[in-house]
Amino acid sequence: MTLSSPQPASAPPAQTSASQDDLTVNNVEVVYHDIIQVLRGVSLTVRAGQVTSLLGTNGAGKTTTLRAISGLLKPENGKIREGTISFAGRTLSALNGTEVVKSGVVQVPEGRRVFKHLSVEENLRAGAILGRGNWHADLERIYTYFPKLPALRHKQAGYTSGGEQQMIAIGRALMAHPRVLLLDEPSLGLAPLLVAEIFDNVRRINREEGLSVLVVEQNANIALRNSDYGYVMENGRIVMEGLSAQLASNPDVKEFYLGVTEGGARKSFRDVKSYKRRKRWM
Amino acid sequence: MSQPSAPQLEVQGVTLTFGGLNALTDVSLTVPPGEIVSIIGPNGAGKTSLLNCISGFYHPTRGRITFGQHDLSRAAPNVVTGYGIARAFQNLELFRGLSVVENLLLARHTHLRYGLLDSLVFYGRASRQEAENRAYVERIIDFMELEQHRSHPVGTLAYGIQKRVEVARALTLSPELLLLDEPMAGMNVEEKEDMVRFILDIQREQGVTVVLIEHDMGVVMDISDRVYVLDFGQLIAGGRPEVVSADPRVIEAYTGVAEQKHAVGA
Amino acid sequence: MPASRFTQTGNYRTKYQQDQTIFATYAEQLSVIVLIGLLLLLPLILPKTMLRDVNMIMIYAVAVIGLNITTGYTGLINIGQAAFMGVGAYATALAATRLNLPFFLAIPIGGIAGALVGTFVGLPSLRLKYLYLAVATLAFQIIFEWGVGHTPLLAQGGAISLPQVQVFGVKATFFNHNFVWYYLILPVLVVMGLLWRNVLRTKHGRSLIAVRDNDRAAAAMGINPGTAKIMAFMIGSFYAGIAGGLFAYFQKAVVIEDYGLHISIQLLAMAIVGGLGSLPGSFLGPLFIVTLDRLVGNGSQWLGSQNLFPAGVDVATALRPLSFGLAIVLFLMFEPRGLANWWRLSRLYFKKWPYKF
Amino acid sequence: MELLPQLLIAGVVIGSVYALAALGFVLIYKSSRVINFAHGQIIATGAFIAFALTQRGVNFWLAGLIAMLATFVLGMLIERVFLRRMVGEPIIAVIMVTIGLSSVIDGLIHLTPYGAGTFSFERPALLTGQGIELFGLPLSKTQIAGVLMALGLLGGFTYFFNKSTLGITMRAVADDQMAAMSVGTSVERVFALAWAAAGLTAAAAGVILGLMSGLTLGGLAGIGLKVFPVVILGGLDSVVGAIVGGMLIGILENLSAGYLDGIVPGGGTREVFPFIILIIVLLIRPYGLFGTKEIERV
Amino acid sequence: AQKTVTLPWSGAITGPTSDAGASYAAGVEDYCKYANAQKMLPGITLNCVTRDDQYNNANTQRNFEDFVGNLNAPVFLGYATGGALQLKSVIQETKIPTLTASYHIGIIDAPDNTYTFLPVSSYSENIVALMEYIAKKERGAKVALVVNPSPFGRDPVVDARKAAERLSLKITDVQEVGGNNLDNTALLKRLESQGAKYIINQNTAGPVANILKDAKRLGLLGKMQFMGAHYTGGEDLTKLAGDAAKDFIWATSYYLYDEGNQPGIQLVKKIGAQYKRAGDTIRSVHYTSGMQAAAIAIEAMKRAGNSPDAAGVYKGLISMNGTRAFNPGFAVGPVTFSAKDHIGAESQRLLQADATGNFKAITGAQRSALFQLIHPMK
Ligand SMILES: Nc1ncnc2c1ncn2[C@@H]1O[C@H](COP(=O)(O)OP(=O)(O)OP(=O)(O)O)[C@@H](O)[C@H]1O
Ligand SMILES: Nc1ncnc2c1ncn2[C@@H]1O[C@H](COP(=O)(O)OP(=O)(O)OP(=O)(O)O)[C@@H](O)[C@H]1O
Ligand SMILES: CC(C)C[C@H](N)C(=O)O
Ligand SMILES: [Mg+2]
Ligand SMILES: [Mg+2]
Repeated sequence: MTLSSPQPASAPPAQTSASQDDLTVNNVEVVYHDIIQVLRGVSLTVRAGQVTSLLGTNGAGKTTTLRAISGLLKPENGKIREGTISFAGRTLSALNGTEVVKSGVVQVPEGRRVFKHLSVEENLRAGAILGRGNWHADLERIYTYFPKLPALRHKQAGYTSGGEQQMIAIGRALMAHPRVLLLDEPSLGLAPLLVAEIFDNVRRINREEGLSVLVVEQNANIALRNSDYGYVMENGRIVMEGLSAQLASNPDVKEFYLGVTEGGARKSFRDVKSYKRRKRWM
Repeated sequence: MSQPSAPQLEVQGVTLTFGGLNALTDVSLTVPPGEIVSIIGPNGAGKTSLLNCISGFYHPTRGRITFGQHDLSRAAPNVVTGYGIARAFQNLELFRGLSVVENLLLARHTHLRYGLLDSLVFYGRASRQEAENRAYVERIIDFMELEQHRSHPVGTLAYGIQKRVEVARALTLSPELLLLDEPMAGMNVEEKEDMVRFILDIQREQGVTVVLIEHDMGVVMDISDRVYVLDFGQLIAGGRPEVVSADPRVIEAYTGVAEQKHAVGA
Repeated sequence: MPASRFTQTGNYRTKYQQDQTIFATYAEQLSVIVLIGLLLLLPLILPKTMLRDVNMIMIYAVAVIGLNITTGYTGLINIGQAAFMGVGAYATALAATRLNLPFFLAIPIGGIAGALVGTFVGLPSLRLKYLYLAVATLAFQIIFEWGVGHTPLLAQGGAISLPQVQVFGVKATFFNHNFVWYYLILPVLVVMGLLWRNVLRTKHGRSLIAVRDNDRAAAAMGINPGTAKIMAFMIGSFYAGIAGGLFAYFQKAVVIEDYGLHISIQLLAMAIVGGLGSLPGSFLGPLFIVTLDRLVGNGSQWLGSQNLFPAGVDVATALRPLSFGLAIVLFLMFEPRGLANWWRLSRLYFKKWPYKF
Repeated sequence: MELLPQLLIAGVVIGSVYALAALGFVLIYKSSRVINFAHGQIIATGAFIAFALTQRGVNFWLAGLIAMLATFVLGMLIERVFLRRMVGEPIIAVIMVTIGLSSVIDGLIHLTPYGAGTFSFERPALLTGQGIELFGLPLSKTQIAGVLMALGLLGGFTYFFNKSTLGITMRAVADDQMAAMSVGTSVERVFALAWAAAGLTAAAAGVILGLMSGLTLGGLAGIGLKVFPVVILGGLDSVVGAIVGGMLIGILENLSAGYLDGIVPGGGTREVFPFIILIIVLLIRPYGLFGTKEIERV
Repeated sequence: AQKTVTLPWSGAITGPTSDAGASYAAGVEDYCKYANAQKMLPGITLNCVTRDDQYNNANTQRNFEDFVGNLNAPVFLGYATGGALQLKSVIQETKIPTLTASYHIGIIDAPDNTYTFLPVSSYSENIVALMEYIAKKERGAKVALVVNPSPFGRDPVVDARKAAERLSLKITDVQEVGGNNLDNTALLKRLESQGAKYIINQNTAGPVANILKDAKRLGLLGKMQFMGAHYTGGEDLTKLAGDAAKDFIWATSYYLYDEGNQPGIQLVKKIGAQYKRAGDTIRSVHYTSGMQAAAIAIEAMKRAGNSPDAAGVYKGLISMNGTRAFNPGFAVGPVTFSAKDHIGAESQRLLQADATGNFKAITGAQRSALFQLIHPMK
């Protein structure tokens, strides 16, 4: 049966116990084109079996962090100058993209990037290039997570809607049997209902397959609600971290990421002031 | 028909078909001059397609779109722009290799009125007009707070800044109607606030009509004068924001909750 | 006037109009005058066969500016520029031999003919992009060659001889031919270069670049991408036509082989080696390619006499395409912005001189 | 009158050679969106390698096989050394690299005794003797072999691209390299493979062409140009398109030679007719009969 | 003191038609060196320059300017039809006597024809001779012309039409076929359907060989007689077409390699061996024709005595007639030139290929009387 997950998931209790299967990013610095420094010593941990979120302003370096982990910096002319990234006893920072995927870490790129000219099913099959397991069975597994997809299997992915494309992109990544899934802004440009649906699905996969997830989000609200632990990044540095619930109640996070006043009421966009309070960590 | 100061945008029974698939079905709506009108709806509902129809990138299979006395239904994009309608794209469509200034100068194309021969000799008319329009561009740069990026190639700018350049460029066209397709996608609350401030200023200070596509219900509810909701290519609701957000069909199709509660935690 | 206009290191301009100038500092203006002076004296110091190469370089430069207009600035890949040259050459030849027009009228007629045909051939660009357009221009090149071969009026590709010209009482003969034509080609090249430089700083020039970078966004700016593309083809093939007219006179006769596919490719190579979308590159590219060819040709005469190669191998024939191809490939791999970039860097260097950067 | 069917058959025969030549083109375009202007030169290289081997007493079939292996490696090398650095560069740059390469290979062939002159294969026993006759049109065994070879290779590749995971991945890479990398595809390997496979088919095409009409550098390399109408008609990224396009162009060429040449003074219309068709196809259906339409949304 | 005089040649050592050009260049070069070795020109050392122009006229022009402008060559040995036509006015102006490898009659037609000479009979004359042969065999026969798509190929068509009229032959078709033609089924089927029995080719050997091979496959060799002008035949053809070349009839002025009893051929073999040329090169008729051109030029210089300048060479050339005709032995007749006569060895033979691929003469050396009627000189 396809639904059986390899490892019955009971969420790990706390942040304390370090596990072999944690993904750790240790003091990483990244430069593009040898001169543009984007990450200035980033450290974070994705605990095994948990959902970890990474928040931050535009251009903070979130995508860059994911690229550093998944070995996709090189095509962008970027490289890790300092620090290490390790997972399951391997040093990911020394590997290329293919090897990282082999070691069980797969990224769903920002903006979805489905293969536009391939059918939905071919998109998923393209995810099975490393030939783990039986792709027929895997397809069925993905279809149970995303019941909308089977009906579209022969449709060209370029003509599916944004939400469907996000599902295809996640499904495609799952075909490679990852142990850690990196999601880059899955909610980008999606309608609220779809955002909720995507996150529900991610949560479910996380639970059923014991898959660790690192999700980069602008929608802090939904990300914090659906993760166990969170990091906030600005200007290439981690400026804050904590259990998601703790983060959500931090006044700065509230003000700058959740858009609620200290009182707890939602600010109106109509009343934005030109004068802005300075962030405390700056 | 009376002639208001700024013309009104009128979409009448527009249907758009892509090989059997109806991206839009019989959509009719009105955008009165000076208002901020938002269009919301699930992904693939046809919002961008509607904007494409207005701005001339697609032509409706059936129906009519007018802007004042201009019929937009069959007009090419550059013609629509000439009527005073500007657009910022959902997926950045900037001239990536050019600097911010050059991007904005391009938006002055229709305001520069000299011929190829003037260009060849570049004396008098061409030279003078170039300088005048350059000054105009600098004012927009000031307004949109893009000074420090002025001469950088836009391709190297951060995503959020590029979005702002996109809006600035549309504004440089001196439009009467501004079409904004998800100008705040991928921004955090703080950055959204900045963008909202620009949009409000554009509307208030320059009297520009704005059509806005946005998924952030907070923004939509706060700043729109009027909201239309699309679902599967059909218009399912339209009216004042608070009325629309309470509409059960909208809740079912789109928002999922009666009012966007920004409460934290599960 | 501030002395800084001599060695301006920063931007001290106070008017937008000053941003428009081509040669900003006195140093630059001076260097241009010196350059033109040197160019005027060049034939007096150059050996005769080299003068012929210089003339070829200048004619090709006119065609390469045109190619840059379509391909470099507007992004419409054109593998048929030699055919446009051919159109100009044949028009010029007909004007000179059938209508007995003098050269200063016959050559512009070549340009106009080029522009007309170019406009027509450019029409597919309204629908076609990138590679597809490239293939369409390639098809035009082949159809052109075939068409000439089947047109008795054009001697079916055989030679149509052109009359020798007489300027200011000087008659061009076999022995002063290159000399006379040098002084005819040089001004044409300078004027053609200046005209294009002017267009570049105006809305017309910008609109071409806009269409290249993103034609949908260009349309949203009120630019009609179709008009812009057609205009690019029109101007680009006008330049080609002028070059063709010059070439017709310069070669003393028009034959189809001078306007074949390999010439189109050579022009593209010149544009690329010079730097796509760059005016200085349009001069440097032809200079480099022709010089390389001559050097390799001479070098291989020596190499060939060393008996290093098996019988039946002509070293020059092997090394010339080899070096030509390698030049293209290496430039694209290691200096995709072409010689124009070296030019730019060296100018920057002198601007900041004596300060190193 | 039996002229028409005969022209059609002759068209199919020559068309299958075009198809074979076009196949290598399509393979490269399909995975990397590169148009290879040096394909004709690779075809020539394959043919001359085979020829040089037979000259040295190697059995014809073995020579053909070695030539295919050699161009397989050559394709891979070209990708590795030249094209890999060009990933992400503008289209025109990549096109020009292949144009440059065509000159380089031309030059290299000129360094061998095969650059100038015309040569012909010693026909192997299997291909000599009477062929078959269709509608009164005698076909040589070489021609039949050419058709079979073309159909076999083309069928195989069609199946490969549509059904095998590697085939799908190659298409995926063409679509979005970054996304393909994100699921663990080695884009480099895919490109190298595509070029290698193209090289292999090029040698096959070259040998068949050499058998049919002798070996000259110009003639063999020139086939690289003839292939354009074929792939534009069939669709740049379609293997099926290469077959159909090849056959159609072959047939149309023959029809024009059969019927138009009588009308046009001087004839020789087959040289230009395919290119006129090419322009028409481009205007009506730029992505060809079977090619993928670019998805463009704003 | 020894004077140095340049004997220059520019032609296609590579590129289109290089199969002919490479051997031709070797012939020119070797004969020139041989002349130096033999001290044929007292007090003069020849500077033997052969330059590849890749069949590209711009290169030809450049070479010409270099030869004449810098090296002061008193004579020019050219190659292709296109290049020769383009240079006509320049040659007229510079008065440099010129001999080309192209035997295109237009080169010596007016205007601007004072200084251009053909070493042997023209393509047109070749073809008229072939037509005379046909007319003798079969009255009112149907003939088709297959020509190269270039001035080189098209040139003889006019004269062929005139000849057909006089000989009451019927020209059913004129078709252009170039080097890229891979399949001639349609062509041959059409010619067959028109009932053409004699197919006259004006081309290089490559395209002709392809046509012959296809004709063999289609079983047409028995029904059609293929024939051709100078550049269609010889070793090249039999090498390419194999047994399909059997019975091909070829018109040329040259002696062939296997006519070892001819003094000219003996010289060819001797020089070829001396300069270590490959067997294929020596066997090629183009090697012989290269020597013919060089020999004529050198003889003209010799006749110019101690003033081997352009005028002297011209005088030397036009002195070759009557008792002063020049016979180097490469072609079947003596080379005769005069102010009016610009064709060297006018005589030619028709030869036919046998089963082993050797061409055997089927006529004696003769001039075509008819040709002089339809294409009178001057
Ligand atoms: N390929 C690249 N070359 C040069 N600079 C780059 C490149 N990619 C990203 N950058 C720069 O690195 C910085 C961080 O970019 P990154 O994409 O990681 O940010 P982000 O946090 O993901 O932002 P967003 O929320 O907008 O996606 C930005 O300033 C960006 O301009
Ligand atoms: N050029 C096109 N060809 C075919 N179908 C198209 C095209 N453009 C849009 N569509 C289809 O029309 C429908 C509406 O798309 P549209 O982009 O307008 O949605 P949207 O509401 O803007 O969605 P989102 O919020 O994701 O931007 C989708 O099903 C889409 O696949
Ligand atoms: C010299 C020759 C080989 C003939 C050549 N084809 C020409 O152009 O005339
Ligand atoms: Mg990002
Ligand atoms: Mg949209």
